[in-house]
Amino acid sequence: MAPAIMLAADAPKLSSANTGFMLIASALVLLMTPGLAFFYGGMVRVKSTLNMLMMSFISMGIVTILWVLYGFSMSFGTDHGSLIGWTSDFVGWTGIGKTDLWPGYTIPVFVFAVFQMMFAIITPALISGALADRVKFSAWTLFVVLWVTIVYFPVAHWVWGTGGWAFELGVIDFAGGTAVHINAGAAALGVILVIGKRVGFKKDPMRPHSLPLVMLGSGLLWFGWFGFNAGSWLGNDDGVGPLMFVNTQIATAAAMLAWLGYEKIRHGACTTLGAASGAVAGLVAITPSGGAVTPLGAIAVGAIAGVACAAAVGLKFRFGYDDSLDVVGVHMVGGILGSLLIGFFASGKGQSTATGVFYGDHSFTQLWKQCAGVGGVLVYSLVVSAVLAFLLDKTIGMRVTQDEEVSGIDRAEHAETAYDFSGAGGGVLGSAVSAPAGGKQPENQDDKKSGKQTKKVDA
Amino acid sequence: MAPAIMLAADAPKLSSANTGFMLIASALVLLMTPGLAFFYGGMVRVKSTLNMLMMSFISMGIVTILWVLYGFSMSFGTDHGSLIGWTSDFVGWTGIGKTDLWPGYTIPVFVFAVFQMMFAIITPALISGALADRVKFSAWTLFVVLWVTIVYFPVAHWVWGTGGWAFELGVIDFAGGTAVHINAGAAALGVILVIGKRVGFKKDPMRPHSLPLVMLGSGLLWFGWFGFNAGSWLGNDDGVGPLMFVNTQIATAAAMLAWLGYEKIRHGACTTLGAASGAVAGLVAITPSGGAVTPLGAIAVGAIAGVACAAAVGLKFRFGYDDSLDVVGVHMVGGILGSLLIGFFASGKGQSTATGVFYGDHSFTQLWKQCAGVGGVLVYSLVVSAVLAFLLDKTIGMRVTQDEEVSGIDRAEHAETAYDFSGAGGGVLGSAVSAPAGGKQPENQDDKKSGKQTKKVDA
Amino acid sequence: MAPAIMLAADAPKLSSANTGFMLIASALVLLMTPGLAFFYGGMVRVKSTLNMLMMSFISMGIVTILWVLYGFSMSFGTDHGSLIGWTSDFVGWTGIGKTDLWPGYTIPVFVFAVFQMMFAIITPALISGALADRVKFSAWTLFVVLWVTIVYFPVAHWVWGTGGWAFELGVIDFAGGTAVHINAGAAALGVILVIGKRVGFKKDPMRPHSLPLVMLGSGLLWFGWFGFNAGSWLGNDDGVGPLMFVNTQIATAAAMLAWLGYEKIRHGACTTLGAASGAVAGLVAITPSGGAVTPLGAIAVGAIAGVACAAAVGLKFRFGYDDSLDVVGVHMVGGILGSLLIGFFASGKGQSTATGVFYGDHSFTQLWKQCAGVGGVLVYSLVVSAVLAFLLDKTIGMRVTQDEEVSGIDRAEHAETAYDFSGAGGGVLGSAVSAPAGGKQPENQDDKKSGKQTKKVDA
Amino acid sequence: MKLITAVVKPYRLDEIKEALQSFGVHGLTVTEASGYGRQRGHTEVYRGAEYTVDLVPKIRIEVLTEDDDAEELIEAIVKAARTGKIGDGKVWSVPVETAVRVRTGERGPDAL
Amino acid sequence: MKLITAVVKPYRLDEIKEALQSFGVHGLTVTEASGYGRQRGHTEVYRGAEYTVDLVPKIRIEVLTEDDDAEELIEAIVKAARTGKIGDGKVWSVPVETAVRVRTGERGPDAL
Amino acid sequence: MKLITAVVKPYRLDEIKEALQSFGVHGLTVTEASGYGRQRGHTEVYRGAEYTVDLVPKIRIEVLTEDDDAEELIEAIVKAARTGKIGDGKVWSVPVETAVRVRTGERGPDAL
Ligand SMILES: Nc1ncnc2c1ncn2[C@@H]1O[C@H](COP(=O)(O)OP(=O)(O)O)[C@@H](O)[C@H]1O
Ligand SMILES: Nc1ncnc2c1ncn2[C@@H]1O[C@H](COP(=O)(O)OP(=O)(O)O)[C@@H](O)[C@H]1O
Ligand SMILES: Nc1ncnc2c1ncn2[C@@H]1O[C@H](COP(=O)(O)OP(=O)(O)O)[C@@H](O)[C@H]1O
Repeated sequence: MAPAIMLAADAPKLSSANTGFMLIASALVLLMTPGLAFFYGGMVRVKSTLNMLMMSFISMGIVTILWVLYGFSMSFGTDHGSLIGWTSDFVGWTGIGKTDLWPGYTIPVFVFAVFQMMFAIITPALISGALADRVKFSAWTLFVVLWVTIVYFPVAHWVWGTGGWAFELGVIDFAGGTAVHINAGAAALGVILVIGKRVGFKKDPMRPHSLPLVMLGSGLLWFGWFGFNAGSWLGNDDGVGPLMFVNTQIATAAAMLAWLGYEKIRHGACTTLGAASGAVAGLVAITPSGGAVTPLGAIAVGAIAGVACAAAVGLKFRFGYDDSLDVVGVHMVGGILGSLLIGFFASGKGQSTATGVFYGDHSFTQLWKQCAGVGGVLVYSLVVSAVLAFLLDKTIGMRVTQDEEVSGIDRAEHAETAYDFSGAGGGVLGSAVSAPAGGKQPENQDDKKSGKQTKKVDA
Repeated sequence: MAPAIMLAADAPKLSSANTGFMLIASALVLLMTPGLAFFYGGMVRVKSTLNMLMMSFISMGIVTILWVLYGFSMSFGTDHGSLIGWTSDFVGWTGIGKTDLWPGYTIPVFVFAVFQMMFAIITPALISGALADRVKFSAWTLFVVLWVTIVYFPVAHWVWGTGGWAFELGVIDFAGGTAVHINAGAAALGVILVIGKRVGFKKDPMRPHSLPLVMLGSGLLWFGWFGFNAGSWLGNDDGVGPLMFVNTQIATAAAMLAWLGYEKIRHGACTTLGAASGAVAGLVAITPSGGAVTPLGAIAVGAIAGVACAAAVGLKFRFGYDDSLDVVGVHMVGGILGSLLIGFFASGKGQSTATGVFYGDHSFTQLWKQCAGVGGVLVYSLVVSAVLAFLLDKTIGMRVTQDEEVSGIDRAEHAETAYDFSGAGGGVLGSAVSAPAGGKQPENQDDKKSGKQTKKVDA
Repeated sequence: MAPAIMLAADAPKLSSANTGFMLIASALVLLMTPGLAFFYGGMVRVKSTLNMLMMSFISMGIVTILWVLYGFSMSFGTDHGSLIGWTSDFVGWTGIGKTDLWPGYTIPVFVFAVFQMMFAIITPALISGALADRVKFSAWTLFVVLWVTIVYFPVAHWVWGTGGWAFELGVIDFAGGTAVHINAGAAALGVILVIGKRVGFKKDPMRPHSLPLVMLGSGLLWFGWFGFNAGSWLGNDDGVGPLMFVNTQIATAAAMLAWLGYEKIRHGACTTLGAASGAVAGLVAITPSGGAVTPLGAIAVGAIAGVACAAAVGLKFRFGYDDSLDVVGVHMVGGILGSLLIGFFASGKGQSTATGVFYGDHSFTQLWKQCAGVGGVLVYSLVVSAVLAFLLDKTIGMRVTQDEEVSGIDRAEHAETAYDFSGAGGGVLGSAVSAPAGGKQPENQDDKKSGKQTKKVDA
Repeated sequence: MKLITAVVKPYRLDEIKEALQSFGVHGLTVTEASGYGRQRGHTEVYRGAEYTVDLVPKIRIEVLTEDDDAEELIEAIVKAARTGKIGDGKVWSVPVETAVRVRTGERGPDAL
Repeated sequence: MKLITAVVKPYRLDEIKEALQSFGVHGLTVTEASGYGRQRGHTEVYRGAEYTVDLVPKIRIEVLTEDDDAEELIEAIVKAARTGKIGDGKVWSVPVETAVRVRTGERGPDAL
Repeated sequence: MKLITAVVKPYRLDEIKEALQSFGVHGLTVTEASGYGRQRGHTEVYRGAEYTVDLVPKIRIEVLTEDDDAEELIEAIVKAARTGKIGDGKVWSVPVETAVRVRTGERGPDAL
């Protein structure tokens, strides 16, 4: 997102180069949500893998439709009071022609709208990592509907929409440090403070059930993030997108190394989960800042984020909030860092001439702007998300029963289990033993409304 | 594919923008075949995972070579009798220069040829889902060779080749609803009517052995499908490709939600397999229609396809044909729906001015054209594929022995098993127990010609 | 890489089309390293999966940073003595402006530098396949630092840097047959001759623990390789990139079929591992040659590479070097073949007018040049890598203890295990049995310095 | 000595471990298993088809114990494993002739 | 009471279940296992190398039964498991001292 | 006849197989298991949190044997399994009443 600096041309023409690039970038960002699903899905215990996947995939369904219906209008329609947008042509996308260009840019409105759609999809999906193992799928679905409507669409308008307060203030958020990562991280914190901990939190190790799946997720995230970051400049006419691309790679590498180094010193081993988390921490931190810093600055941003997030994920045990897969520790902390570090490392030679404390006239101006952006989004998202979760919990209930949680949410909510390897070692054991793997735990049947499909039960 | 409307320029020049975009789009479509392999591979029981993967991968080998040798010539060479193409310069691609442009377009012939190659690869791979667990790999290989030659190459010519009967009639098939999905679905139906059911069909649950693998497949399919669909316009000069891209996303989301809703109401739970299948159903249905409908139309197409396919996959149990992984229920039904719905929802504001029943002068003209296209491809593919399968079955035999099927086709046909987790929990058990996992079942040895590598056997 | 032939324009302008394409190509090449990690990770036994993944991922961290600090300068800075480059502006990328173009091309220096960075990342990662199960992670980390500095950066300069000896000699290496594949394969051979075999080599079957993971890896490699190969022309203005793309697809298909055919005849079954390996062999062989040969030539290159590499992977058992995952057999042999076959099949109609023995005036000129390039890189890399490994082994030690190797390097070096499926079949067994899966083998504790985190131990 | 084997619901493992521990038992061995009992079979619908499912996941716990402790131990396990619903499982004991601690070669009760 | 253990080929499970059912047996417990028997080992080639493979996948079935039924049950299992080829497996029985149904605490034959 | 059961460290399987083989034993059955013994539990840190881990992976080996061979066999297994460190495991034997070779129906010692 680069609304602050528009391309010079008075009446830009459709550029097939930028349009093609942005379509691919949009596809890359779309891929991040499955990537996130695998990243999270691999990290939970085997019994809640599918629920984790589904929390991300359902966001691809819900948010797409809402974005078409009214989300795009709320985020990028004409500003009302610096708080929200609305343009009736954007409702249902009925008034958008296939060759209408996004004002000031060389790409069709449809391309801008679909690129931004992918951001709206992944943001609620990010939250789900904190809610592992314990949230009813129906409650999650409803939460996503409400949350994007009340939180994401307005916040995206604040940060990226012409007229939005943070945008007009000059807060820099290249690709979503505040609107996406702080927003999701703060929301996650708000929700988990309301819904509470998993059974066994702090007592059971709850280790990742499949680290290759985690690595697949982080690989796809890293890959897709290039679209997320470099695509946010909406075109490649002036070298800013490439700078962002370069910095994305550099900060991610630096953060991965920093996290592994921290782990090695503190716990004696470089873990795979550490590598994956470190990379994501770097990606998060460079997201707001990558257009503003130099490559060496990107090393600094990445390294700081890597160490800080590695330290931050331990806090949940100290303070006792069950941020299950470290959404707060990585996305909120990483997003805050990335946003604030702009105030220090902005070189004035990237997306704009604004400079941070270490450059230019060493002023704190940009830093205060960044603080305002960070603070505004963080507080709004945390409070509203907590209230939302509270209301949902009091009405339809947010959590599955303890029995369901302990036996595995996959069976309870999705009537499936992630894997069925029985018979892997031989013959048709599969067909016989596989069944129960997917079966309803008979012992839960009593206290379950979805017991419909179990006609006659035994053990 | 957008042959109906060509770009205005009399002598288009090579566009580096469109060429670059189409190369990436081709890579995306190539990735769909591994994606499909994982989608299918995760859905079968663990004992036939590899065979499922290999049926897709071998298509990447065989069809690539045949396409270079004569396929491209048959599909996109000069028309003969509205039925088939042939251009000797296209044989072995010997007469194609590296800067020759595809007539009427801004991209090299090589780019068009390789983009279309990817479509030819995935179409037979789609069929394989119906044949899970039971088809000899050698028979499958031969089937692919014959099927693309006798069915796919001609049908692609009919639908997309200048002079092909459906093309000249004005049947709309943006990216392959008829040529790819109905074609593959009908072929699958033809083959399974000949070769019969799996052992245990209707009796064993035969649940997916790895839903994360299924989700990986559907994620990659979704991602790659953007290349498949948006790429089919062969360039981004006029906003049609972006419209297709947008509609692809929207219809897929709508179909996923619709399938999950259907499931929730009918069976009480939103399954992961339902989400994956719903997304694919939406992708299939929007493939022919996405250039013709509006975003709201795409919601309608997706939602209809989602519900209809969810209902259709149950039919195999009622009628007793073993469409193992729902190729007929999703690709044939989804393809038919997508093609016919153009006749209702074509808005006249997308790829062409043709309108459906709900738009313009509310005429049924386009609908009849669509029916003709659907009917012609469906009948031809079903009949010829069934005959092909029959002939192969009578000569080299299509199915593995029942013993091999029950013990697992992976061992019998590929001398491997998909996983070997022994020792996952500790130490070197792996090296000891792993072996048999990959070993030939000794009890099958008698009735097996590939027993060559088993020198001395026991249990 | 196409430095031999530059685009005609005296002062090329920034092309948004080529810039966008190259950014996506860079992302594709980045994705190859996770792809490689899965390809290798699936091939090892379950107990060393994570170590295999981490050896690739750490390269994404280390090499990125070194490339920014001094690698790009050493490889693509001003030539010194035909052996090495250096440009102080390239150190830390401090002197590169965001709109500075790479001389003679239409893309920013940053884009060229980041594209080349991805090549530098994957090359050491390729080596790791030969070192499966047995190398200390700290030693590997240090090895990567030293190896890219002493081997990769100079060799890249020789082959692709203006002034490099091989470049000036006219050795053709379109995308890295010598600089990447022979280089990595020869290094792998050098290292394993020093560090020796795995415990159980030749005795235990050591089959792949997850062939779906292998196939995922090869699918991502295939996909990403299009960026690697077609991107190496740095733009799409003249049809050479598309030719490379087309040939990449064709040779890969041919090699996969050839490998499977070889296996079927020799051992009686087409294995999944064979399909994956065959595809990679084809990709390797076409990497240097794909810009020079025709599509039919690509079939020949692929088929020859497929058969030759299939035969070559058996050599390790004959000669007793433990090239664990066939880095020598596939990358070194495939790279040599691809490079030398240019001397036969170069048609003069692709990237340059140079012709091979079978074309033009049937001269051996190009063949000798190719031999020089191959020989120079092979010998240098093999010798220097062996010396490096020897020095590291004598100082910090290259191998884990035998106990750690037998019990699994994942636990010993990363304090994790790849999977934890306990409880997959039911209830909360997960939380109870999962723990030890990730635990330190108590019996190894005595002889281990990283035992720090195990406070009190028992069994 | 006796070998007590218990086939119980997986999620009772923690309770059983605690019960044994407070009883002073020094060791146990666990295996994943599946089984069915009296009212075998329940029906389940997946993707439009209905199936009978009989085998249900269980864990199988083995504890070696001295003759005198066996009865009490069985009681303790049964109590910890009980949920009162079908599928709670079985506990049985068989006589053991000899037992050895591998590390030391000790025999009989000392080996436990 | 007796505990009958059968180590048999995995794909005979269905037949054995049916045989037991028609015999009126109320429950069983299954575990995945592997093993080798008399003519141990066969050779196999993979990726150009030859290996000896000995452990072959089996399933291990346990059935608690009353003393009087044991003989007949063993016969029934053996018959259902038999394919006549090597690797068909073993069936054995050991004496059980006591058995408890966890849900109710019933003992002895009533617990089965 | 006797049934010897050994719960040992996974990576001793090869040694045990060799020991049994040189002893002339014709078959065995292996299952994956986990367990804990005397000094149960060790602590481990992962991602900033500390946990007690008790169950450790083991393998469970069963060998049917004639009465006379049992003692020697136990000794052989114990010797092959021993590393001298904690967690080496247990070996025990129970009396077997009858054993059948499924393929042939042979009984008793002939069935082994
Ligand atoms: N006769 C038997 N032999 C061996 N295992 C049995 C037997 N009967 C039951 N089991 C095991 O006990 C578990 C629970 O048995 P079940 O009879 O359903 O419990 P309940 O006693 O509550 O009816 C079964 O899943 C099975 O594993
Ligand atoms: N002495 C034994 N102790 C324990 N299990 C055995 C023994 N002998 C054989 N088995 C089990 O029985 C299975 C089949 O044994 P095998 O002797 O090959 O069959 P057959 O009786 O047809 O020769 C083996 O895989 C193993 O699991
Ligand atoms: N009382 C027991 N009953 C059943 N299995 C036991 C018992 N005690 C120990 N085991 C098994 O033996 C393994 C090793 O026991 P442990 O007592 O730690 O060895 P050591 O004899 O060296 O102290 C355990 O992991 C467990 O599987």
